[in-house]
Amino acid sequence: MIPLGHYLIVSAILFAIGTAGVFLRRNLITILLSIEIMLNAVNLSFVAFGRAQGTVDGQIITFFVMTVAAAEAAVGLAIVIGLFRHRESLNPDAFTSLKW
Amino acid sequence: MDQATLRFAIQLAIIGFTFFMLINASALLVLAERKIMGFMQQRYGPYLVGPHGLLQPLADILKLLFKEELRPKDADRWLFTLAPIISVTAAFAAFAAVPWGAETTFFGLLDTPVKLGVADVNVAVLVVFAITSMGVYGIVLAGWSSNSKYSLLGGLRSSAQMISYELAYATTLASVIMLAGSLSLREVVDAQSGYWLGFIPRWYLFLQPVGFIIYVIAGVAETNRAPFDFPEAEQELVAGYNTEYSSVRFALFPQAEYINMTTMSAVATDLYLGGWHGPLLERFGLGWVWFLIKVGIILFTYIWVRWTVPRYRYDQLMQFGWKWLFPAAVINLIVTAAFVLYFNV
Amino acid sequence: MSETILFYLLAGVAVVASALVIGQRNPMYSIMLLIASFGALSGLYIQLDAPFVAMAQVIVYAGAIMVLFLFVVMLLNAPQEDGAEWDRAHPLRRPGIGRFGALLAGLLIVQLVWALTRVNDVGGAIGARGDAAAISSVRAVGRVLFTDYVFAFEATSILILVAMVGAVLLAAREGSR
Amino acid sequence: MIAFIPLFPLLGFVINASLGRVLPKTISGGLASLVMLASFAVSLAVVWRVASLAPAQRVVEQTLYTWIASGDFLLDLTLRVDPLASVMILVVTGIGSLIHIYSTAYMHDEVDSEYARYFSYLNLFAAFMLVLVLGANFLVLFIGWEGVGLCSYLLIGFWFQKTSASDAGKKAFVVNRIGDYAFILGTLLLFVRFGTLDFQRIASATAPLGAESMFGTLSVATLLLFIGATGKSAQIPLYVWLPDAMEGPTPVSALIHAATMVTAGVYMIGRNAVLFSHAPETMVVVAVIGASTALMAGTIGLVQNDIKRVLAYSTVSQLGYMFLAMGVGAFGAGIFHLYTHAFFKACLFLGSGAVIHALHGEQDIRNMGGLKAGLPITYWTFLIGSLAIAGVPGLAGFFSKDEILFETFAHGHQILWVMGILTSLLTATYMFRLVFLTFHGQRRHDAPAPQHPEEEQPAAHLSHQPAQAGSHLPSAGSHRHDAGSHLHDAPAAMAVALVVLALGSVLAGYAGIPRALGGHNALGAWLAPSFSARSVTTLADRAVGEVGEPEAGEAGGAGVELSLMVVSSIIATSGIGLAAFIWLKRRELADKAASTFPGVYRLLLNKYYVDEVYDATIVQPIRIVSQEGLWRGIDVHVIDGAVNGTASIVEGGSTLLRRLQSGSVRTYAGSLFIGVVLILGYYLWR
Repeated sequence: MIPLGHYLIVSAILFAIGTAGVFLRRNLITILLSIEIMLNAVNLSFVAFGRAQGTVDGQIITFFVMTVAAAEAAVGLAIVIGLFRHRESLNPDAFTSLKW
Repeated sequence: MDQATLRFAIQLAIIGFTFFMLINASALLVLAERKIMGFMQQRYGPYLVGPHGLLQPLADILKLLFKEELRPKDADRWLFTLAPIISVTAAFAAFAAVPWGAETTFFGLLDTPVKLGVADVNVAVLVVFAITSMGVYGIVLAGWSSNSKYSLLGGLRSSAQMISYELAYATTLASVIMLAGSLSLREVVDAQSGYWLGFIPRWYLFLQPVGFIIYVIAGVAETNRAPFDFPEAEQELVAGYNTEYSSVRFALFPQAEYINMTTMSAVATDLYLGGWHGPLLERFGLGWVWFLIKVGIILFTYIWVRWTVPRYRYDQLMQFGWKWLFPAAVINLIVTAAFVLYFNV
Repeated sequence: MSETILFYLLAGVAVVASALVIGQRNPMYSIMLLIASFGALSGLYIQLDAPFVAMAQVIVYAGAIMVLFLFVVMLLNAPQEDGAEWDRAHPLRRPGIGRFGALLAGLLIVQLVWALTRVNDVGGAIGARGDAAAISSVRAVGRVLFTDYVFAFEATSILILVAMVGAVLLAAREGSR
Repeated sequence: MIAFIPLFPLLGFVINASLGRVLPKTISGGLASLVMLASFAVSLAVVWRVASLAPAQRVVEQTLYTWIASGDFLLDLTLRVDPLASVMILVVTGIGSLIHIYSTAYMHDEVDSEYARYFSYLNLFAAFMLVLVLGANFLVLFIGWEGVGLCSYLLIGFWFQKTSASDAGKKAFVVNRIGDYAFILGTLLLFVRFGTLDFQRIASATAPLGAESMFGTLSVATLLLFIGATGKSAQIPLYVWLPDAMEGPTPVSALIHAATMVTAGVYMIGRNAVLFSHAPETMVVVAVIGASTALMAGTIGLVQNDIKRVLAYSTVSQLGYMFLAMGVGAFGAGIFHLYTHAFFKACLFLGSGAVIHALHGEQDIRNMGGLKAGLPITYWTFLIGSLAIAGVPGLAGFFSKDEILFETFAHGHQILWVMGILTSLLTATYMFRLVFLTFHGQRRHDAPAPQHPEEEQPAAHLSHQPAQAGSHLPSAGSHRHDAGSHLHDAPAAMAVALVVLALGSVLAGYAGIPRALGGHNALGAWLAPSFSARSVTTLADRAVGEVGEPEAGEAGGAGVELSLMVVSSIIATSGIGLAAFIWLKRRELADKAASTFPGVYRLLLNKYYVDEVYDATIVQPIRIVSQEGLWRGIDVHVIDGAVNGTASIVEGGSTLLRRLQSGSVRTYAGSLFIGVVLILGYYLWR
């Protein structure tokens, strides 16, 4: 059997990949994708913990995370479309006018 | 041969048989479509190749194989190739979770019975649904990677249409699952064995007539068939998402479509028509023949509808899906839930 | 044994695909790779006796959310990451800052693994506790979801509704409101 | 039930204030009078109910709701009627009603909206005054206390187009604020000491205590309260606003600045009689201030030429009497005088109002004379009022004033008694100077041109209102020649009020005929429970017993009282005689006296230069300190400097920090992420 730690390490790596993606990419859509990676990393650790504890709670939290992810993707992409209409760009650095 | 090896061999044989049947199904369906079309239009249809044109599909395949493979200059090389593969893979894979026959020992050949079907999954309904929903990527990617506006529009239409009708589709599935109390297709089928009053088969068709109709309509839309064939509406989009395809790559799309039709029909049979349960033949371990017959009837209906009903307008399609089909499915689900709760089925 | 191999295979696919997701300039490829990653994760869920989550992962993430992304990419038709120099004068917006972020991400992995080494319980094989059948059945999941978590479930439904309205409103063209 | 007493006038206020612009005079004035009469009727019913109880239990109260509930501090909005309050509400609603009726005629020359504004103020005043006297604790009393101050301000400055009127209003308000500040301090001190603000609770908490020998909490608190009272009741040193308040319409002077509001301080001391009697030092201060004020105001009244100002100083003087009574512990006598004074002073003011009305705004008595024939009703009622205030036996003022003087004497304050007697003489003299100069002799137009504009302004206010009053009331300059030709006596509404008040001036005293004259001092007995902490012992007994002064024996006291009465009657009549001698027979004597002692005359005419002294010692220093020290020094440099300095620091810091706000989402996410890594690292290192 696979130790719990293995799943958690996979989860950690995926999470770090997601965060790195947020910093490295200059495309709003890819950044959103990176956020999805992070969410999935968390999901994995939830399910793994749930399995280790022998309860279904981990799975249920995962459902909620998925729902939130769906909502986030819908709204986030709607915003991306709106932004793109204004600047013809998806680079987050193009939208820096909201400051001081 | 010892039992384990024999068993392995038989499993492999079942998988092979399923695969073979699916390939043949697509070929046969092409022919059937053209023949039935001809029949309905009071003409012969293909009749030159082989007796009554029976070998026409073979000729078609040969023709397609020898055609030149074309790729538009600005097309995305990888995704252009990947798209038909995804389509056809998803189509084949979806059928893997569909059982098509009862447990059998092959006339005493095996000690313990083997299940007829590629894989027995306890969440088969979800698996079929999940893999079917992957099929949309093939079409969307094809549309996008071709770098052609007809293809792109076809791909967009396809994805929008499939997402819309998936809702109604999944909701009707939920009704049946509630009745059967299981996500396993095999258990759903077994729940339909026997008769009411001695002669009416206990098919969910009779408990879920509305659900069945919704399922078939949604299935037609899911497989992009007429009257919902907007992704490839030739009058508007030349040929939709596969405009730029040729040769084998092109052949894979219709093949995927026909396999999807078959899968849809098979699942409909399992869910509503009692699967392999039927009189007489079941007793000889030949229930799967009933299965084939039922699937054939549904497939015939598909073709029949295609050549009878004209194509809708695109907005009518979306309106129909969201404003009529989906609410109907939800109401059906609620009524079913109330029914299950009240009669404690 | 085969289970271990499968685990490493799936985990490897998930990690490599994810890494490639953020390595692509073309969001279309990113999306396809992410779907692959999700597929691998779905396999891991099956290994964790959570088939329902696995299927939901495919249906919801791969089948719906990713289609949405795909749709947007197709709609905007601006696939390539644009290399335009936006306001690079600001010291905090230099490209190097991204590399710094990646460095931090690496640091995070080290930290998390380090944290894991300091916890005793994670070494044990998974599945030692609890009955696999009890937690893998959809029935069990549904029962808990609609009893203990029913409030969260209902709240989620409202969240979805709000998100739907918000998305429609945001994406609607100015004139068509 | 009790709540309706203040609610009726409040209703009148609301209606007149909101709809007054569109209501005709008949309705707005009628409504205002009607709500007062309704309030009076309710008051009568309530008092009847109180009277029907046993003397010790004569308390009716109504708690409207809990106003403040903060921790263990609970304050209800409670209205309470006890004997003292019942006297007050009858005075306020009764005399208030008469003055409202009087005003309907007096103010008839105003335009509709102004007329309604006047009556809305008047009704509001009545409502607040009733809250003041009905309040069962200091805070409710304070609502009324401040409210009547506000209404006083509004009504003094009613003709706000005139600078002197609005200045007088402001002066009244500011001076009152000084007193109010002390009042609040006193209230808070009492709260700290007793943990409650309810009068009854404070009284019963005080009753068992001994009298404070040296200045203690009670003394300080009562002194502070007394300072509040001096502000409201125009005593030294805060009396200066009352003479100026005569800028307001005359009925207002009658109601607010003679009969009711200015007595609030007296009432407040009476309400806290138990408290005050435990602070003998305060009592001495009160008595001395009262006597000094009485005497001083009397001397000033002797030389004033404005009919209303004479009455104003007379009011100050009489209020001094009341405080004298309070100070010597004769609370019943003080309230008795308050009650009789309300009648005759209102009568006098309204009479003067009738004169002014008849003369189209003339207020200088040097321009009057010989009005007896033209204004018979006014003359006779004014005469009765003057006799009453002078203390002629048989009239209201006689009984009440005599009781005060007797109590003063009986409590061993001979010096104060002498001051009181002197004041009595002065009162008789200046009142009859007023009567004779106004109504007797020949019609004169010999007033010199005013020397100080602020000081002598005969009828100026009317000439400043050309739009409203100009047509009907000719300006001061023009009327001097034709005014005598058509004198008209008070119209019906005014006459009714005058006659009723004159009757009251005669009869009110019979409510409290002293025992020495074979009466029962009914009012004193009626009021007694209010001055004790729920006990029936008469106040005189308690106060004397507690303060430790020799008690005036019942039998011996009667003899002393009788002889004192004879003395004061002789004084009063001799004062009248003196006035008659000087201003009827030998008028030049007064001028001769003035020219013989020009210093004294000028001193008195200029009111001891108190206003000037205040201006020099208080107002100017404050102004200089405010302007040079607080404004140019502290405000500009310290406060503005601190504010600007803070702003500069923030601005400088922000200039640095805003570099962090790049506007780039990724930068923000990065800073967030740095935090995550750092926190996680911290916990791992630990």
